[in-house]
Amino acid sequence: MTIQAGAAVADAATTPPRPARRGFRLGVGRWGLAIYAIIALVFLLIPIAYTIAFSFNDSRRTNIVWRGFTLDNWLTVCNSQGVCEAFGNSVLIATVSTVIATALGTAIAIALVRYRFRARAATTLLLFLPMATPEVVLGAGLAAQFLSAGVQKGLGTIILAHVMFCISFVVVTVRARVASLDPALEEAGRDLYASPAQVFWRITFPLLLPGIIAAALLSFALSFDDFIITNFNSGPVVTFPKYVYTAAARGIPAEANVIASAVFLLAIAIVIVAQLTAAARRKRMGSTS
Amino acid sequence: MAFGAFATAAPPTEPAPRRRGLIALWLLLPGLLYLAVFFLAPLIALVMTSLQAPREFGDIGQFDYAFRWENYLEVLDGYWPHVLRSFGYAAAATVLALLFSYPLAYFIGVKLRRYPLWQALALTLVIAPFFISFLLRTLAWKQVLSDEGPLVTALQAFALLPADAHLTGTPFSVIFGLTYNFIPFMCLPIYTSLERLDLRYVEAGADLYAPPASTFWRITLPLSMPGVVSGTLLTFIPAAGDYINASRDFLGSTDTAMIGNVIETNFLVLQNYPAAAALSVVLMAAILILVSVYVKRSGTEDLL
Amino acid sequence: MTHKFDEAGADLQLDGITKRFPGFTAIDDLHLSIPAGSFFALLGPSGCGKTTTLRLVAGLEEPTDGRVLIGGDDVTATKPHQRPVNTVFQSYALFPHMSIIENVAFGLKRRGVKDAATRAHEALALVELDHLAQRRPSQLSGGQQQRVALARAIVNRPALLLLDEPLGALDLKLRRQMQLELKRIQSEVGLTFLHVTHDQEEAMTMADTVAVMNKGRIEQMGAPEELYELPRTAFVATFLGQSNLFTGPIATASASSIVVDVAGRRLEVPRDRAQRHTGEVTVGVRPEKLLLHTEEPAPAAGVNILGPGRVVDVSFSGVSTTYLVAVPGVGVVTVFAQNMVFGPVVNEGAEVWVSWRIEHGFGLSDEPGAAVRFDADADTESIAQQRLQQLEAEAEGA
Amino acid sequence: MTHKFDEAGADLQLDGITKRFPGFTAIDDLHLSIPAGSFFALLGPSGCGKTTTLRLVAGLEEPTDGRVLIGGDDVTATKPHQRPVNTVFQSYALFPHMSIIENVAFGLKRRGVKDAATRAHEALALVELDHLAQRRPSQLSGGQQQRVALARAIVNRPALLLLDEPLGALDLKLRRQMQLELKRIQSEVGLTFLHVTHDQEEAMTMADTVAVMNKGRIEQMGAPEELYELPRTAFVATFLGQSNLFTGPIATASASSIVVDVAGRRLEVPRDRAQRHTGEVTVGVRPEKLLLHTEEPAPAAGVNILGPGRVVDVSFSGVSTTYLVAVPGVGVVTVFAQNMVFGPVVNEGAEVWVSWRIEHGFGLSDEPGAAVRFDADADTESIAQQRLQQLEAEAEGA
Amino acid sequence: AQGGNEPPKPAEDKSDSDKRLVWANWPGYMDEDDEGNYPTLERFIEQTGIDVTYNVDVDDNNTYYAKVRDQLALGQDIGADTVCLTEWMVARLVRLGYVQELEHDNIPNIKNLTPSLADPDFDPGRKKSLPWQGGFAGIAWNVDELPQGLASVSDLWAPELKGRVGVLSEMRDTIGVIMLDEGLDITDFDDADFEKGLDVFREHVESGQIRNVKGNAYLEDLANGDTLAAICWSGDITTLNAEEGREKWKFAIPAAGGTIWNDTFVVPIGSTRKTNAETLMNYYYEPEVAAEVAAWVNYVTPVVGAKEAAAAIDPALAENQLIFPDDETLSTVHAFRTLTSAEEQKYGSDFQSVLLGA
Ligand SMILES: Nc1ncnc2c1ncn2[C@@H]1O[C@H](COP(=O)(O)OP(=O)(O)OP(=O)(O)O)[C@@H](O)[C@H]1O
Ligand SMILES: Nc1ncnc2c1ncn2[C@@H]1O[C@H](COP(=O)(O)OP(=O)(O)OP(=O)(O)O)[C@@H](O)[C@H]1O
Ligand SMILES: NCCCCNCCCN
Ligand SMILES: [Mg+2]
Ligand SMILES: [Mg+2]
Repeated sequence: MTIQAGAAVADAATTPPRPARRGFRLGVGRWGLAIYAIIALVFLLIPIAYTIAFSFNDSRRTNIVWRGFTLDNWLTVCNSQGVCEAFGNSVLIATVSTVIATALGTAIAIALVRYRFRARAATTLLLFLPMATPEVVLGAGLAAQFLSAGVQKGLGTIILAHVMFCISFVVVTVRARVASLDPALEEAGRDLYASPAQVFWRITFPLLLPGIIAAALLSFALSFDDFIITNFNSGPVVTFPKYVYTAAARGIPAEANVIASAVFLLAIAIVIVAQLTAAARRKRMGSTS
Repeated sequence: MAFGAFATAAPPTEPAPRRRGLIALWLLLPGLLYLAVFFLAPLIALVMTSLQAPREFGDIGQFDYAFRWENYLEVLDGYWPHVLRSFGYAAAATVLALLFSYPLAYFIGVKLRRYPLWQALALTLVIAPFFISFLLRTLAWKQVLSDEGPLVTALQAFALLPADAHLTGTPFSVIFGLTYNFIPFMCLPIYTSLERLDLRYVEAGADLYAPPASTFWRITLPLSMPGVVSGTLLTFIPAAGDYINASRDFLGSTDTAMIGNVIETNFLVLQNYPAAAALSVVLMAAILILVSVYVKRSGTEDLL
Repeated sequence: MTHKFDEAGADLQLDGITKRFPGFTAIDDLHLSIPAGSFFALLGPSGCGKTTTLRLVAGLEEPTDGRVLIGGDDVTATKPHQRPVNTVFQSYALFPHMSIIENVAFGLKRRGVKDAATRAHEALALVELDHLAQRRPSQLSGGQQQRVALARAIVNRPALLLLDEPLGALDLKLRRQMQLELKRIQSEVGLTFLHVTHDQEEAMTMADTVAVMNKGRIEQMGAPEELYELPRTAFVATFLGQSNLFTGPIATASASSIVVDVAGRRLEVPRDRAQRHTGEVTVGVRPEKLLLHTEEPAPAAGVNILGPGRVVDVSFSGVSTTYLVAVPGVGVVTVFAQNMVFGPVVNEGAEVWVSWRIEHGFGLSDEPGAAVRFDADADTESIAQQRLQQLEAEAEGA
Repeated sequence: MTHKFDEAGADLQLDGITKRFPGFTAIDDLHLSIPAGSFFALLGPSGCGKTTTLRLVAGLEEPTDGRVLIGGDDVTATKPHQRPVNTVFQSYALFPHMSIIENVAFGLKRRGVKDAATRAHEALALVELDHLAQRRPSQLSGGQQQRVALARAIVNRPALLLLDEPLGALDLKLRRQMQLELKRIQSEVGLTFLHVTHDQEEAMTMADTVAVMNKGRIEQMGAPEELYELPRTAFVATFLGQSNLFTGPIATASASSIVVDVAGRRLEVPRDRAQRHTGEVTVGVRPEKLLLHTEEPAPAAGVNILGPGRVVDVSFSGVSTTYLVAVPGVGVVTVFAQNMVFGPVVNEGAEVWVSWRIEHGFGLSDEPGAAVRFDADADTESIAQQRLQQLEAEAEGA
Repeated sequence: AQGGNEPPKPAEDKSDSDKRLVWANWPGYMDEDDEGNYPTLERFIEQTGIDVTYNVDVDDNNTYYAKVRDQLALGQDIGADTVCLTEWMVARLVRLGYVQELEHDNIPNIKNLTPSLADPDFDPGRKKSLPWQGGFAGIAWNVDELPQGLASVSDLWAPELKGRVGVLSEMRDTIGVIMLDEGLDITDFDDADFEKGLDVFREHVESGQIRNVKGNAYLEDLANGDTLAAICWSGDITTLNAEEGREKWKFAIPAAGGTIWNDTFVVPIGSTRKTNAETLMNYYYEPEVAAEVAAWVNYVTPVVGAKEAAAAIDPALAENQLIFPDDETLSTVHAFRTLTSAEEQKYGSDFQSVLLGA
């Protein structure tokens, strides 16, 4: 279509004013998504709200029916048999597994991005497989292995199992970070008289840190929340999910809700504090300009 | 933000690999050895177990090493509906989780970019389910969805659900549970992709006459594909092997049993280890085949 | 909504456009009118609002106030994809998941053009990249990417093409070649080009009209020669090319000229080339208009003479040689001399005089005392200033 | 291992350096010697191996063959952190997790220098960024980042400073200021600078010695004027500034000069300014050395004359005006004329002659028929070529 | 994974130095006060100084066995020093050598063991096991929803109960009461009889009549209303009602008869605290203690003299047929016959196939 510029100019006078349409554009597009997001987040929180609410239930042995509000469950969490012990075990297992898996996985991630070696494809497959293997298979396979090796199941075997399935997740998480790390930075470090070790600790490591922290958090969460693999490999040791599973058969005590709620609230608090500090720092930085 | 990093977005520029040799070896060796001992070896043992035969005159749960490949025929014959059902449920849950997560991830990753505090908070709420035990939140849903729970009561009050119908123990509740439980695994990788999405591409699309929907399909979505792919994998794979949601003690019933439940029953109740192992191998193989086809077709092969 | 894809360009009019970001006014009541088919260059220091202006025109940013008219239509409320405008982005913004040819064909396909592929190939051929059509953007060099961005925009033959530093990544040689090409496309197809650049030479050689922008406002606008030869503010005089500026009180003013007293020397400027005729005034002259003399020239009507001074720096730059002459009490004067012969005409340390014809001088509108200020990077400015002062001091001492 | 941190610079010698990447030879038997305290500029098209050369010197890349000597010591096998060399990276490579001051102090701290902080602040003050010392790199503009990179390297007073396009991100004005500053630091401290740039003017104004690199080899090297006035190859003649090139067989050759027959016109070049004296030869002259005549000049000894031709393009670029003159049978000739007066001397379409003094011509060493080729972007070259041919054809037709 | 060929060796007893004991048991199997404490157990701890950890860990015989079998096969600690499992499972443990021999000298009160239970075929002379509680499997219903009540297993198949019926994952109880309802003899049957019972079961699972099949967790479905009626264990309903604070559910032995079973103490092979376990058994074989437990859990006590002791607490208690069944009651319940391991494998897997919907 060809329209003469001149003709178009002539139309200018008849062009209607515009503000009304702009208001509409602001309205639906922007708020529609926000409203959806709020609803979605509320939906995600339903079972959490339920869990928190029932941590205040004045229950007896089962915690299914609302029987009234009480703070007792919170005040005497550890009175209920095994809850706290199970929780303690879970924290211990998750911490140790996380440390080991993060160290092993980070090393692999660095090697994968920065070095070309022959078995690269095989290595990648070996790392992908555990993520592609259903937990029942992992749990059952490892359990059989421990059995035939005559290993006594307990904290040790749980940790061994957890490290196994966390490594891959750590590698994926850290790898993305390593790949986005500009090698020129390490070169600049070397150029500025830093020895290889100094380059690693002063440049590579701090720059990977956010990725490593993310990997560690993920690893912790996966370990802390794992039931299936743990169930196959824990022997007599009770972890928090295992406790919940067993307790589910006879009604979960409100103390379990208390623990779960506490973990949740703590996590939220940590994030908020961290973010507020970061925001404050940003603000401070900004104002020095 | 913490969990953000697990999208397997192809790195922008894989720097030229330098120096081979010892350092790489030392970095790789501990982790790979670990996986060899605690993942590969059990896997091989599992394959061997899957070929075992019952011990002659043995008690329940006693088997001997053999090469009884009929185990595979038997489990496939007996349980093929469960295999199909598992993949069906997992696929449904994956699609639902994707539909649920994408707009949410988009909102958090793109719209909240300018408000880091809100972004972090919203992200925390997405991963919040991680902090409440998987089992507890599933049980919570079970209570919410139970016949005398608020949802059924309300639906029946509005005659949206027949009076004798229920939600728990149905395929609906199992798929619902799977969807819910894996939403964080879907949402986070997509978020990561979108959070890195360079909005200038979207602007360039608009500049080149693509209306918003077209910009979404041709630019935003393809650019976030790595996140979508890793999200769908992180949802589909564990969902296909899950046995908690479909368990009769949680959201399932007898007609919702998935392959994970079959494996669990054979392993834990019937002490039929070869059958459990054979099923595990079948499940894994099926997943690997599906995943590799999917990854090939979605064009994000550099998965890990 | 139908698009207008004029084979000829459309004219652009910005009507009192203001753009405020939270806490920052990027564009301040901007009025601009670019006739159809012209090549308009927007010049200005980093952060002055050039990109923002282009984004407002493309519809990627909504103005806080004012109207945008393209071809006479008010498009202020129109979405970007509905505007007959294409942009070559400062950052290219090539779609990384599409091949080069898909990138170039993108706009055509969105508009349902039938022979999109053929046209895209033609456009690629135009930027001499058709042999790379199947590659991904990441497989191209920066310069090649920039050319793809150009092809992707040009292929749509938009009524108005916005170019945001489209040649910034190219080396001088390639840059000059692409300039020729751009200019050819523009004049052949008759599109309207709005070109943002920080390369003044580029702006001046290519554009019909050049606007110098500073802090969200157009400081001066006109044909390149006009702008260059008669800058109205110190900002324009120093941003667009170099200038020797001298400030002093008006000594005498006649109907035809004004005379400024600069440290006892009288510098004359034609009245119609001076913006202000009273008080403290800054006058200037371009370095290439100066003549170097090794002996004191005889005073002559129509010529300003400064000197004696000492040559404090001689630097060869190929086509010409730059001489810095420190004139006590006046400062350092820059002189360009085309290298019509080999080697410098005078050497460092020589005593020289400079002269220029009165009609080459210009008088600025700046208020006395209001320092020439630059936006973001003003601080580095002072480095050079210090250096000059230092040179001057040395010269004085010598 | 002790470092040498000379208050004065060290000399650098590259001895038959070759660098092969898998399937690609980036540097080919490179010999280079840079005396201590000099400012050496390396110029060349994109991808010719400049950055690779710098990386080899810094030790960030190992040569496939050859030796690197700094201050006479063979450092080929030495690790980067042990070499008294610092680099200002093309991409800055500022540490994003450290503040500006920490970045600058990094090298000093690694060497255990005591008053690292003080010195770092001094270096920052030098680039006028001390007030931003506490910021993170991401909070600075591109130009500011580049200056930090400079400070980070300079603060170490390395014997040898490698600069990889250190001013690429700055606009012209800022760039010129930083050039002055760099030059001052270099001459004050007496460091040896190895400066990579694609800005020829920058190279020529700043460097003592300029080397033009092409495809991994040094094509020509020398003082800026020398290189500019007497290029030895077509590559150098066209890469470093512009040139008018004419090819033809030798008509006559005397002891003092050679005469080339170009489409029937005889162009004379002094024998000592010509690389080859027999067969098909390419001769050239710089555009600023040409004079435009509106009437046929009388043939005179010592002057080459071409014409009549027609002015096909006049473009104003501030300091000077560029005229393209199409001479039938010869091609398009480019003429620069400094704008000593307002407006063009002649207008498009005018009939003109061009002349230049014989001693301004040069004869190239290129084999006849071997086209002037450029590395990666050779293809765009042809765009301009086409364009010229087109103009020429038009002129011919007229 | 496979059971070892050699039966494992019992662990060395360290009870003298280690005054602790872990006891794994089913839910609702211990007397409880309002604070959730276990009075009889606290008294035991006080008396003997043995620190008992009471774990409510058993929901289902099979799943519990699955959890511990690896350790049992290796002779390792399973996390419990004594556990109460149902006789047929105890029979398996005895057969495989997974339990320790009891020192009757440490359990003088064994004299109070009901004579009919003293010499079972799987453990002649009770050398390795000792009954804890017995009970019946029958039917229960929600009185609010089904005021008319239920009389037989067939009543569970009424259309209005579709999708609201729960049954036990304990094959012997669920198939047992169904077989009885079909007029079959569960003390003596063949494969065909079993098939008949299973077919009925399968039909109602597939039709959706049966909502869920669970271990002891069936109580939750009753509590939250997912099921209105269920095949269940006798004493549990009393406990559930106690919690609800009223008689919301009722239990009955079906017209065609219920099953009877015993849950039995054993000391797993890996326990190092056998003597402590024996001391505990001895304590719970005191008639007074047994009566106190019985009064709360409402299961059949194997302790002679408990009835008298109960009468002393509350005469009505002594008449409770769930605790002290008379011959008439006992004539309505039957014990599922012992299965060979081949039968157990086959019936078990058939039953599980139904549960898996296969
Ligand atoms: N979203 C925003 N919020 C706040 N300020 C902004 C925003 N976008 C741009 N600005 C500011 O507006 C001013 C103009 O920016 P613009 O990008 O138009 O500059 P420019 O002239 O294109 O500079 P350059 O030559 O560096 O590209 C800058 O000072 C910038 O900091
Ligand atoms: N690791 C590598 N493997 C293969 N080729 C490489 C590698 N690094 C560089 N090259 C090639 O070596 C040549 C020289 O690269 P170099 O970076 O030195 O160019 P340059 O002169 O600095 O270019 P520019 O001006 O674009 O920065 C290029 O053609 C490049 O493609
Ligand atoms: N609440 C205690 C239930 C005990 C059930 N024991 C299982 C017996 C299986 N026949
Ligand atoms: Mg810009
Ligand atoms: Mg380079």
